[in-house]
Amino acid sequence: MRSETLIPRIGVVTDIRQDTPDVKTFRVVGTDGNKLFEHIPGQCAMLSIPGVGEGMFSITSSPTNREFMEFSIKKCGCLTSWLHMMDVGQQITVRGPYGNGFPVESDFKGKNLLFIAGGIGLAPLRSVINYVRDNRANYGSVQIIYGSRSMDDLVDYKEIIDEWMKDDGIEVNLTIDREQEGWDGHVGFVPNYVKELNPDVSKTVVMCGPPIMIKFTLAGLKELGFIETQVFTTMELRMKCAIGKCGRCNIGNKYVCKDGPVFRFDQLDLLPNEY
Amino acid sequence: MFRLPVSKMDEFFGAIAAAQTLYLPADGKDGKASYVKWESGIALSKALNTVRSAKDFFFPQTTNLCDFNVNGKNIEIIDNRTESEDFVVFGVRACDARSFTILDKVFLAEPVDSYYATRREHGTVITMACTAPEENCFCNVFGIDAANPEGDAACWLTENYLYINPITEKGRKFIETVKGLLEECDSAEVDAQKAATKEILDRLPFANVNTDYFRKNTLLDIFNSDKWAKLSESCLACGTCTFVCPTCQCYDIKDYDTGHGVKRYRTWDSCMYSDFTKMAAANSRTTQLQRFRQRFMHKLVYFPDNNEGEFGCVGCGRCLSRCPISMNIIKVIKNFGEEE
Amino acid sequence: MQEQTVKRALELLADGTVNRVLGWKTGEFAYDTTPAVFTSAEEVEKSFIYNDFCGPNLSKYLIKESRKEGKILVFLKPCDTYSFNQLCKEHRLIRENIYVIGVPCTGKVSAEKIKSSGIKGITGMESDGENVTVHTLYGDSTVKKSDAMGAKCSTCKSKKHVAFDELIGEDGEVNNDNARFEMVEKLEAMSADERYEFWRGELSKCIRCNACRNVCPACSCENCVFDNPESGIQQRAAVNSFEENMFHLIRAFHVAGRCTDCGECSRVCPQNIPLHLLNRKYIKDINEFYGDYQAGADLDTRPPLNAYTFDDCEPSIVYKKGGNE
Amino acid sequence: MQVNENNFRPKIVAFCCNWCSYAGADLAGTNRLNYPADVKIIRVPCSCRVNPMFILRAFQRGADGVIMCGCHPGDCHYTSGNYFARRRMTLLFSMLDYMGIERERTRVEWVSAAEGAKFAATMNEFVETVTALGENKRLEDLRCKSKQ
Repeated sequence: MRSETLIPRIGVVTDIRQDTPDVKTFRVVGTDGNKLFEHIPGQCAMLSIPGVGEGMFSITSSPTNREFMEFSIKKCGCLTSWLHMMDVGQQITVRGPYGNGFPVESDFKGKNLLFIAGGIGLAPLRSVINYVRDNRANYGSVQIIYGSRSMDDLVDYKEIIDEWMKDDGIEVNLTIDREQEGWDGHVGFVPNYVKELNPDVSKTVVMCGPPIMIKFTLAGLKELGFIETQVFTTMELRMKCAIGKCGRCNIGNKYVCKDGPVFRFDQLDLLPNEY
Repeated sequence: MFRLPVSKMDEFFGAIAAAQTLYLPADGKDGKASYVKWESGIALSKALNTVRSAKDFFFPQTTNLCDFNVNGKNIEIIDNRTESEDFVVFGVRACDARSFTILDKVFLAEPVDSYYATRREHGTVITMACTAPEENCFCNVFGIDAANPEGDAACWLTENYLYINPITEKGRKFIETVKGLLEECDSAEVDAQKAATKEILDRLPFANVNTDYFRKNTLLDIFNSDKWAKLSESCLACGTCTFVCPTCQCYDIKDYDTGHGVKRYRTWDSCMYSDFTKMAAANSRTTQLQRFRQRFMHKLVYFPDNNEGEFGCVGCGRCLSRCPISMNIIKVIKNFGEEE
Repeated sequence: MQEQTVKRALELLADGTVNRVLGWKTGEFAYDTTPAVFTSAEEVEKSFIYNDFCGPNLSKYLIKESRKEGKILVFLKPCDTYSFNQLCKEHRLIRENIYVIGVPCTGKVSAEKIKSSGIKGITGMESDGENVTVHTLYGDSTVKKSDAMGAKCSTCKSKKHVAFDELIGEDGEVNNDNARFEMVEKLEAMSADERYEFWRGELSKCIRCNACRNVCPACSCENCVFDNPESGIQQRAAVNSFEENMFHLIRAFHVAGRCTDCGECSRVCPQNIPLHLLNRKYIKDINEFYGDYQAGADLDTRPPLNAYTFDDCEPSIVYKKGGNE
Repeated sequence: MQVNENNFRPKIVAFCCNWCSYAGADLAGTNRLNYPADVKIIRVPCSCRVNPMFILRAFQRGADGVIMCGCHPGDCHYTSGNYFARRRMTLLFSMLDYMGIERERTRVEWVSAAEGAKFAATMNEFVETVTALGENKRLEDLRCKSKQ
């Protein structure tokens, strides 16, 4: 019998970290204690709890991490609620990696990078950011603009403060939507903050967040002189097979699971606005 | 080319069934044809085509993908796939035969779908030329010749003889297994039948339906056309067209908890259903217009874009005769074509 | 009939009584008419049709249409008016936004029925009320109209319109003499094993396309129980015989007492499952156990499953009924 | 599954209304009246709460017989619940019968809180009937049959 990608493998949850009130990060390894598979930053995996459901999640750890994979998951539906109830040691099923991933070895190479994220949108970018940090020589400057509803909702806050901010050549700009006690950073929405910061138009932009943020940030970037060919994003739609066969995650003739999830905005311009 | 007298058809089926399972269209109690497993006494249907398409043989309505045993925190995955047995599907029409090559482009593309592949490898498709196409037939619009079908071997049924011509290696192997009953012959009678059928095919009501619109215009122009609203307004959002369609292959994956384990199924799904794209947080197609458009865009634009211009329709006419409100791909194609 | 309906549609559009017309639209052949909303006189003139081939029941479309801006004109056949009334009774329609014209019906021709009699390749049809002339790729033939009607019309229960704002033509009579329970009785007289075999044979053909549910004017729930992911029965396709049985049992049960017997479920079934036999069983039982009841006949009686009397029969009555063990 | 005709034990699901029949079952217990352990009671607030789907799902999950018990007509805690239930179940059972499913597998009995003896007797009799009918085959879901 030939191998079948629809039949998953077993992963063991070895660590669970509560990032924000509704986001947890899960560390997953195979039953033999090793990493389940290699991936490219931006690729995804299908996680499932038999009997509950299966869903596509981006792998938030960097491929440079040789020991395990991590998934940052926001609680919002049936499956994710179940995942949030898990304890360490729980087995789940994993299959992947799926999708194209970010062009870290081509388009991004040697470029100055600007990451823009909103809320849980940081999850898929974390993989790229850490990949870039681990291969620092291959990339230019890195700027991260990250916003969330409140201070508590900033995903990976500890890692941002303790690691990213301390790195040379990485500039991190954080913002939250509303004033909050104990927060002395910037307050305001991401799109406005991006305009205020006025990043250099030579930068390659990687953006992920809620649709409304994407819409306004993209408009803002264009005002600043950015063009669509230098802005990348990663998408998500309902998926069942993750291999471009079940027929539901398409945007026009492209399947998000197979041809995406990473798209450049000029590619999206040629596709229907149905996402 | 080989032939056998019509009087020996039963013997012929018997010989095939002795070696492997044989399926062919037979008339049911309601007078409608459907594929059944051949047993002695079952006669080949004279109907033009079956109500359900022949895709069931390779992509059945439900497939058990795998099972799980859940024990506390532990999960055991049970891969219960088996290699398909050899089988023969006899009497497939040209349209359905072409639908297999379209399904192949989806399921045999990397990563190969092993459930489909094993059935495809072990199934021999014996096609049957049409002699009396009906008003809903439009396979010729997609370059299919109903009088000269594809498949592993093709058959022509005349008054006295069943002619059979192997096309692929699998077809030649099949001929070997029933060689004793066949005699070699020339193709004179078959050629005459082809010519007679062609004459009918040429005067079918939809013989000249023009699909150029979908080639000449851009994806976005077609997608954003305001015609979709009118076309989709009476759609009931049922899945009839999808499920009788030989090329519709969208599926859903669902788990069923039996109380002592979990079975994971793949079932046919329809883009016409409201929860087809429903996610926990949002739904990318919330109106019937969007869902209706998706189905036809997929067949007429997206699929050709990804497959060297081949349309995702074979013109079998099932959706035409089955749609509860008689809205169908022909009406869509014609409606868009009118503009020109 | 065609001229009169078009004339009234144009008049009502012109004088502003309505801004849309819900009717039937011509198709590629005589028989494949599609329900459509016409918004202009040109559209009506171009493709509005009412003849012996306009089978679809339009009343369910009104749930959505009556919630749109302005008044809509709808043409309803006698049996459609029962569905319409039932929907009004359940407060699913906004009656003020609807203008109903009752159109007479002498039974609708079913292309499916004609095809099953062996006539193939139908490219056109004409009906003079008595006979249907069928044009095919392989020559013309004539069928008696009574032989060309589907199950829905051959046992017509009423030619009377129970709801309308105006009528075209003469109103008909309720036909209590119909033979619509004949097949149900035949089944009841069979043994349990035979009945089981019969229904397995029929229901195993089901492909779960949901056409029966989606076309049914009584199935007007905003969210169907079979679409509820929490229910554990949200199966796209039945995996085994149990799921086939459950879907059809529950579908019919959910419309019991509300089903007007319009016959759309059987008409649309791509697999020709006689679904109306399930609905008619409920209707027959209700009539026998709780007194005659015709859903949709009026606006004020309580549906039988929303009512009770102190001396209703006990469920054990089922054990005493016909059919051997 | 190996079924030996002689020691077939049916699985019975009994939906009992909270106010009468469940108390009736309780009384049967406190009075030490015997009824088979094959009967699994599901307490419902009122017999009217029993949806036809409950009955079908019970069969799907492996029940060989389903019985519904409620207050006697006229005694419903909610005044009229059991009257509606009565109509509903009559129609459902009739339909099951119409589809060829053995009608003796389904039953409705009215059992009051004082009728412990009736409860036990009903259950004994029902279990006997279903045992005689054998395993539920016509409304079974093979996937749910326990592995043995």
